[in-house]
Amino acid sequence: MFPGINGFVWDAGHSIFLGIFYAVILIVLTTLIRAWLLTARDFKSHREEDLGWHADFEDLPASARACRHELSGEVDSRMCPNRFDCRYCTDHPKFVAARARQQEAVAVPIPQTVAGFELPANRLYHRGHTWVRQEADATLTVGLDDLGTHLMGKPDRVQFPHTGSRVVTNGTGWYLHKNDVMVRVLSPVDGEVIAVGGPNDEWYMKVKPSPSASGTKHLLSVAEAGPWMLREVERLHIALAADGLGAALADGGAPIDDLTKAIPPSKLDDVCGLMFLEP
Amino acid sequence: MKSSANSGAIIKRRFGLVIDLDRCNGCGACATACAVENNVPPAFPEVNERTGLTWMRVYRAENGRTFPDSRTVYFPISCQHCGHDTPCVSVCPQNAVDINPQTGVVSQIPERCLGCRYCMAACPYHARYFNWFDPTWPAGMEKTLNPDVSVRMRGVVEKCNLCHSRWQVAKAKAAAAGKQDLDPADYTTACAEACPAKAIVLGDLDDRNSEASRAAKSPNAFRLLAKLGTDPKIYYRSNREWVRRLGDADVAQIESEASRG
Amino acid sequence: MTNVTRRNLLKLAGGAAIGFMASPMPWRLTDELAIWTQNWSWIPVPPKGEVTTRMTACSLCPSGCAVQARCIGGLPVSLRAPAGSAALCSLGLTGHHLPYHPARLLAPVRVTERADALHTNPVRLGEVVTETAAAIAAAKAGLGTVAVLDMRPGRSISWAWRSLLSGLPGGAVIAGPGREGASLATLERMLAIESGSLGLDFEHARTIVSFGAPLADGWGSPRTLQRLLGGSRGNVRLIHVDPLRSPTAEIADRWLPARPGTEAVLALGLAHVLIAENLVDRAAAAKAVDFERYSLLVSRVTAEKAAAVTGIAADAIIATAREIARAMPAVVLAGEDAGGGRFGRAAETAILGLNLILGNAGKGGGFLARPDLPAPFDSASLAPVQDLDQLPDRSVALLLIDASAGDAAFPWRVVERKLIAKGGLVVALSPFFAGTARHANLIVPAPTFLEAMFELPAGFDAPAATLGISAPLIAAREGGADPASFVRAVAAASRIDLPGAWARSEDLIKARVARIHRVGRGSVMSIADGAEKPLAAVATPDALLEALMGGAKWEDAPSPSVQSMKTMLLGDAAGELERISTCATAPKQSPQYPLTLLPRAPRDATASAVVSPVITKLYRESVLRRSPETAVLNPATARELRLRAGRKASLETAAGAIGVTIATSGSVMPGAVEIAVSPGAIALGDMHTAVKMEILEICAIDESGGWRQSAARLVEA
Amino acid sequence: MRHRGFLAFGIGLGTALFCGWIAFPYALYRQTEQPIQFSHKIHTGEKAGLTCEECHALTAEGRLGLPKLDKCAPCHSEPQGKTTAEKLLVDRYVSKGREVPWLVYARQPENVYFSHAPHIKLAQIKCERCHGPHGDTGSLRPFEQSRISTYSRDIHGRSVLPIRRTEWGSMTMDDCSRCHRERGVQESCLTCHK
Amino acid sequence: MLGIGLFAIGLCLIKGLNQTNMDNRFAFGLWIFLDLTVIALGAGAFFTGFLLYILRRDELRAVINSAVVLGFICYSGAILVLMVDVGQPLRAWFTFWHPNVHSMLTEVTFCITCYLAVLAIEYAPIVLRNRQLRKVPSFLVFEFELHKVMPVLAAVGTFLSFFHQGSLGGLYGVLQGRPFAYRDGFAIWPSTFFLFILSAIATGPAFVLVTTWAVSKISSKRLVQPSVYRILAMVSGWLLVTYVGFKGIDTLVWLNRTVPRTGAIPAQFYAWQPFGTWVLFAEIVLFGLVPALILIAGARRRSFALQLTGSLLACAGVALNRFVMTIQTLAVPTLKFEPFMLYWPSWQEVATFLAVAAYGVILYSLSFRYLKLFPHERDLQQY
Repeated sequence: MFPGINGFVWDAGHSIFLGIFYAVILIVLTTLIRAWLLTARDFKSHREEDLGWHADFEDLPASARACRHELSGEVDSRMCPNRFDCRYCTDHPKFVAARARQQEAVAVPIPQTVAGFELPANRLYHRGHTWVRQEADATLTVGLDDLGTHLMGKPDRVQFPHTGSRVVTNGTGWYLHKNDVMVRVLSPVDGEVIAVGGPNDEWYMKVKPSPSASGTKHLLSVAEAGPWMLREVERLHIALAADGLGAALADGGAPIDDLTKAIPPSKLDDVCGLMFLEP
Repeated sequence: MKSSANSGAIIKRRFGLVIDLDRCNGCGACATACAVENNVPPAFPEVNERTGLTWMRVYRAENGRTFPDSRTVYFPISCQHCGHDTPCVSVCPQNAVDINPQTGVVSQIPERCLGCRYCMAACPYHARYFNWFDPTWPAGMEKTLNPDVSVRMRGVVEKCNLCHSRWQVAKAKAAAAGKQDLDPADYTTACAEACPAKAIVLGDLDDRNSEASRAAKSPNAFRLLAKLGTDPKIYYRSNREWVRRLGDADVAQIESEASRG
Repeated sequence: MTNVTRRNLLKLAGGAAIGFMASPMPWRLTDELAIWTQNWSWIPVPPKGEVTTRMTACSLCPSGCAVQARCIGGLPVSLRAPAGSAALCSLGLTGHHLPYHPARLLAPVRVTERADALHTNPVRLGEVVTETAAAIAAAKAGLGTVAVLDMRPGRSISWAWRSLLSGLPGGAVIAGPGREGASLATLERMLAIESGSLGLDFEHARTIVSFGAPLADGWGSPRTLQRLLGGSRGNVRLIHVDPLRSPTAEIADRWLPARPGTEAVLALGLAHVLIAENLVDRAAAAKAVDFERYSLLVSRVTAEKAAAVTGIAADAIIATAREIARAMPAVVLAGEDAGGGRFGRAAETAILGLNLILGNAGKGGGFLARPDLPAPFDSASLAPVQDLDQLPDRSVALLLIDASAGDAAFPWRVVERKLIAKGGLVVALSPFFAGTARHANLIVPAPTFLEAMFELPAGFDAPAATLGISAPLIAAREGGADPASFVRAVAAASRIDLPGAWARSEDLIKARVARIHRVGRGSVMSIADGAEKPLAAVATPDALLEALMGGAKWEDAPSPSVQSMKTMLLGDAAGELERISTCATAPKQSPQYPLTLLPRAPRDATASAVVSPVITKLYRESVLRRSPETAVLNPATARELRLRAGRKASLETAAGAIGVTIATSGSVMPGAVEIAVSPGAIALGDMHTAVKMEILEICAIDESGGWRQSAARLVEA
Repeated sequence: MRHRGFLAFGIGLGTALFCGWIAFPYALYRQTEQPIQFSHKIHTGEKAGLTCEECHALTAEGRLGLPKLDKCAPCHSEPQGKTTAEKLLVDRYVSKGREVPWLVYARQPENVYFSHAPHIKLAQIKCERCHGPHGDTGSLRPFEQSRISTYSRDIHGRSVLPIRRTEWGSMTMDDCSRCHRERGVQESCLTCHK
Repeated sequence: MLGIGLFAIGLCLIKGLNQTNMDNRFAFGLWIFLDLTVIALGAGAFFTGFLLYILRRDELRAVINSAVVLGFICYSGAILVLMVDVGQPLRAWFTFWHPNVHSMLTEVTFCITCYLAVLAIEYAPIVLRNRQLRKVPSFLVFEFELHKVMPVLAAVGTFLSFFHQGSLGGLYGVLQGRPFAYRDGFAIWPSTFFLFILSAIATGPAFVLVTTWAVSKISSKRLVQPSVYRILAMVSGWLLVTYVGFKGIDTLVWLNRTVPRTGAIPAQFYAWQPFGTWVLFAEIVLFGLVPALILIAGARRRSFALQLTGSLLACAGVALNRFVMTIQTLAVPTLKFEPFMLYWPSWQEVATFLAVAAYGVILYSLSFRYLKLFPHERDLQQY
């Protein structure tokens, strides 16, 4: 085994065999250590939220990962390669450009409600069912969209980040608690939390965008939000259909305000996980 | 300087046995003497011929004809102490088996053995035995154990080592007299010593004028499964042709009713 | 908060782990544990101490081989034959194990039978003595006779027994049935020699005609075997008559597999050819009183007829006869088998009669009369030494078994039928609760080999009387009883006063040695240096004793003469031989029992009631020797009877049945079943296996008390 | 919190190290006193002036070990001096003719065949090479035996680590074979194992 | 089952191996045979990893987790049994301390232990992905980083596996004392070295296929796309063809060159019932060529039934091959005058193995319950 141990001789057999053996051990160890170091580094650069989303996104069902441009019908089928962060997407600008040309041709009518869910025009929408409104004082108001609100109804408890703490796009925004189901709502934007509201207010958070934050490209315009919302409702239907809860979604035209009443608690967790993009 | 020269002096021997199958009448004294000499424990009630410990094992084989033409021969088989491509030495994962350069004896060190039994699968002579049970003697009989041989523990392999303890004793005796090499008269194996027919002879096969080496060169001498190329140091001899065919490997199978049942 | 403490615990554990890894503890522990597996407390540790070498002789069988013991701290750890003397058998090589044999008795016991298994309860020696005395009294009162079954006759203790019995009704010392050399008694009767006993002179024989004498399985002194096996076999030829392809048959120059039970016919056939072809010295033969009748009788048994009966080709018989005549002197043996016993009176007479027509009586290479060893003490009257068949059935009220120096294998029924129907008492002197002693009501533990002084009188095949002594190397175990002192005690208890001033066996032996010294004849052969010096040169009896204790042997001067009053070729078996000579065909097999059961055993399996447990190497851990639980058939026979090797079966005779495993071998005579009679589980030290009926108990016993063959059948389970 | 984490880690580490390095070796060995005290110094010194060989003599079979009583009896037929050891020796052993049941420090395990003969006679190795200079020790230290492996402590040496400060520190197989290799002795298992 | 098994294991460890029906002739018994089989089947782990990370067949991401868990179970189980199988488990570490580098067994021991470690590391991320555990950010991030270095480990694992699968074959191929097992070869490696590698990587995927199917049957969920099954079947099929080809050649060489040189006569090997020449036929054709063709056909025709039967046959084939190498080798006499022997495992042996099997099932079902063994499972629920 080691030189000096009785029976060890420096012959070819030993040298080769043990050489290989130690090499293997070494490689395995270095790989492990490397992984460890990288982990440490990631923590330094506070990437855990980002990586968390990274992992989550991979685990999302394909249906939830469709590119926004697929939703808007500009492309037949496309998986989002950038985890819904169009700011770093190479193709996104092209699509936008293309769209600009089209818009000259036909003006798209802007719907106010889709499948009974309101989509106010002055807001930008995030795939995690939050909306963002740019205020005059350059702060951003963040809220839960209509579907989200209907889905959760009135949460029992909301768990906010401390004011002054940072939120990152697709990182944790806040937590909603309802019938001991905890739902993590993704933050649509980067920035510093300056105020928190709640279910009673129309908004949930006011965020002061961080200087590094590069805009809101990644958020859906109300125009895009329409088809997206349709798709979301369809997803919701499928999720519920599994237990024949389809009906629960809408009685007559207007969706009922609190789906949690209609959805058995056992299923609620999954449904929320599905809709709020946490696998 | 002198001392190191003294202890460094190289003595190479190739001890082996030559067994005359025409003399052997299967009395089994060799097997018994071996067991006594090497502290091989008696059998548990559950033990049978497949789980026993017999460093020296006498096989009964027949010429395959039937009465009154049937003839019997006895093959005393111990470890064959292969000299070359020794099957067991190369396979042992932890060097519990090696060849003693001074005697050519293939050793088996129970203290190092982990009992994987790979060597047993490797040995074509089935000369290696596994301690399936804890070694036990009737109360008091441990007083009759040979202090020059350590008792093996359960779960390890053991086998003949040409009564190596006797070699050690003889060496010590020689050394006490200031001699490097032992006196051949002081070293013989228990089986050779016990054989009433003097059918077993121990000797240095390289020593041209040892009885063993001469017998090993006789035309009717052969080695078991010689064609495997393991160069065993145990020779057999018989004037009966069918016996030689039985012992060698390159003839058609001869039914052996004998070792059945 | 909980999360925090958990995390801390984790870190604690981590720290501890790293700490331990950085300390020698785990590594040393692993090492120590590995070493522990080498020194488990339950692995026996060999003794330590001074290495010494001591000489003695083996008392386990009549051969009395010289033994060199390697002792550690005074206790023997291995036995071997001294340089230049005959090698030891498996029994002798392991003799030093016997004192520790599981069947060893350490106190007198009463044997009771419960649930077809034997049990022992310890009793005090005193009780045994009083009960024996009571039985003697009862015998005197007319209940029956008193007999001693002596497994090793000729020892001086026999004189003690004989003087004890002399006053008692029908008192007689019975020599162990079927023991080696017993057949010589028949020859002695045919020669009616006046004094001494017959001895064999193998040394000068050029041909040995052995009727079933298992020379290679231990029969007679090992010297004979060595001569036969030795490279310089040269001038001695072996003709072996045996239905078994035995080791002896393997080394024989000519093997005559006569059908079991037809040996007498073969002998007569040979005699016929010898006489018809004038191959014998008629004049010498004619000295026999019944020569006329004999020659008339053998004239009926032509080679052809013998062939028809024995299954041996006529020309083979003729050729054999000529061979014998060509290589004289030719000694003819009616060999007993350690497991199969004697041929029976008639066959022995027919076989041994050949010696007389060959003129072997009193000839070198034949039979010599030799003076007996001197008695250890003089006694006015001594009970006779007899064969078992000379006792009337259902007569013995008290049977004392002296198995102190060894044992023999025979069906207990041959003895049992001599005992009175009930109320008979059997007392045994034996070191072991095994062998013959198991049939006793009371057993007194005698010392065994190496525990006490044993004397080794001549083997029957020595040309002259010899005496050796087996010196003790181990202190006798507590609770044992010396045979001689037991005799004394019994005598005292039943008010018989014994001649001679002796208390213990040693005294008897010493007395005898002194007598030998007084006789002054013969020479002393030392084992250590092989030197032979005349007895006259030994100054004192003690010097002689010392020499004998050191492994030397005293050998009487040979006297190559036989004074016989009248020679009888037909002995007292004329009638039977008449009948045999007239029946012209092979003995019929009954359809019910189609097989012939041949119980056999080598001497080293029967000479002692137990064998060392390591003998399992030969019987159970290898198939070199077949155990008593294995019945061996010829494959053809097995096919005929649809029996398969390896199957369990029940071996049945008219007398009973035992369970066996079937094995097949081409070396077995078709129609025969070979089976070993010994060693059973107990003899091998396995006391847990319940004792089943043993093979000898189901063997048929013929009119002359033999059990060599019986009709049997095998029924697969 | 972080800080407390390190504390916990430290505690774990500390205890483990203590157990491993100090407590363990102490717990591993069982100590037994020799039947009687004995001073090599007195016997080898000018008082008796004996050499090793005079008591530890080599026999014809090449055995060498502790002296038997017959070596002691001549001088110690009655007490030499007042010590209790002296008294014990005479009363309990010499007068009764009983051997002293010494506990052998350097006894090799069952599986080793060791003969002094080749080492003394052929290789001319001095006693001290392996046994150390205990020829001038004034008293006998207690005999220490591993509770698990039953080996005498002298086999693995005083230190729990396989580090030898002196040439004669320990008597493990590695020590034997190291010396053998230095001297070019042909080695194989059976050279020393039985 | 686990209980009885543990009891049996206890017996073997405390009373010794006399509890088994092994003997001096059958020094190896049921355990070794099954160990070899199990390890061969466990080859799926490294080979799928190899295909995925090295050859970048990304479809296989669907089964890699399951394959890794399977591998882990097979190897840990095998080592568990080995620990019971050796007479002195407390001395097992001698092999690392005093290794005889010329012994195939040493190679096996080193590789298998190393590879088990690697498997454990590969297992870690799968565990860390558990929904509860990933809530701990450090776990999550570590998992992420570990995932990035996975190809390296896969490579190492592949290397190790190739080696010890081979060494397991060499184990018997080098026994020149056993003409029945002895094979010529290249350099220090007998042909069995390579044949074992081939058969292992050929049946590994097949086994993955079988287990995946079984799991989806039991959980009545669709776990992977049919295409994945097809790929596995295709890979397995073609490798099997290659294997059978080489095996055929090897057998011919063995029968005509190797065996005669050792003085034995090939016919004798099959003279003893029940091991007639049918064994050879079954080994090469019935459970070699046939499944190979079935697998390929199945993959071509997109018939899952065929793929499954093929896989089952292939697994049976590798088992048979290992059986022949271990048990039959020992059963065939070498000396002329010794008998042919058979052996039946004792209940302790069977129970011990069943215990390991139970352990495997339990570990797997736990993994399946709490971990994400089949990433695509969720999508497939959708439609």
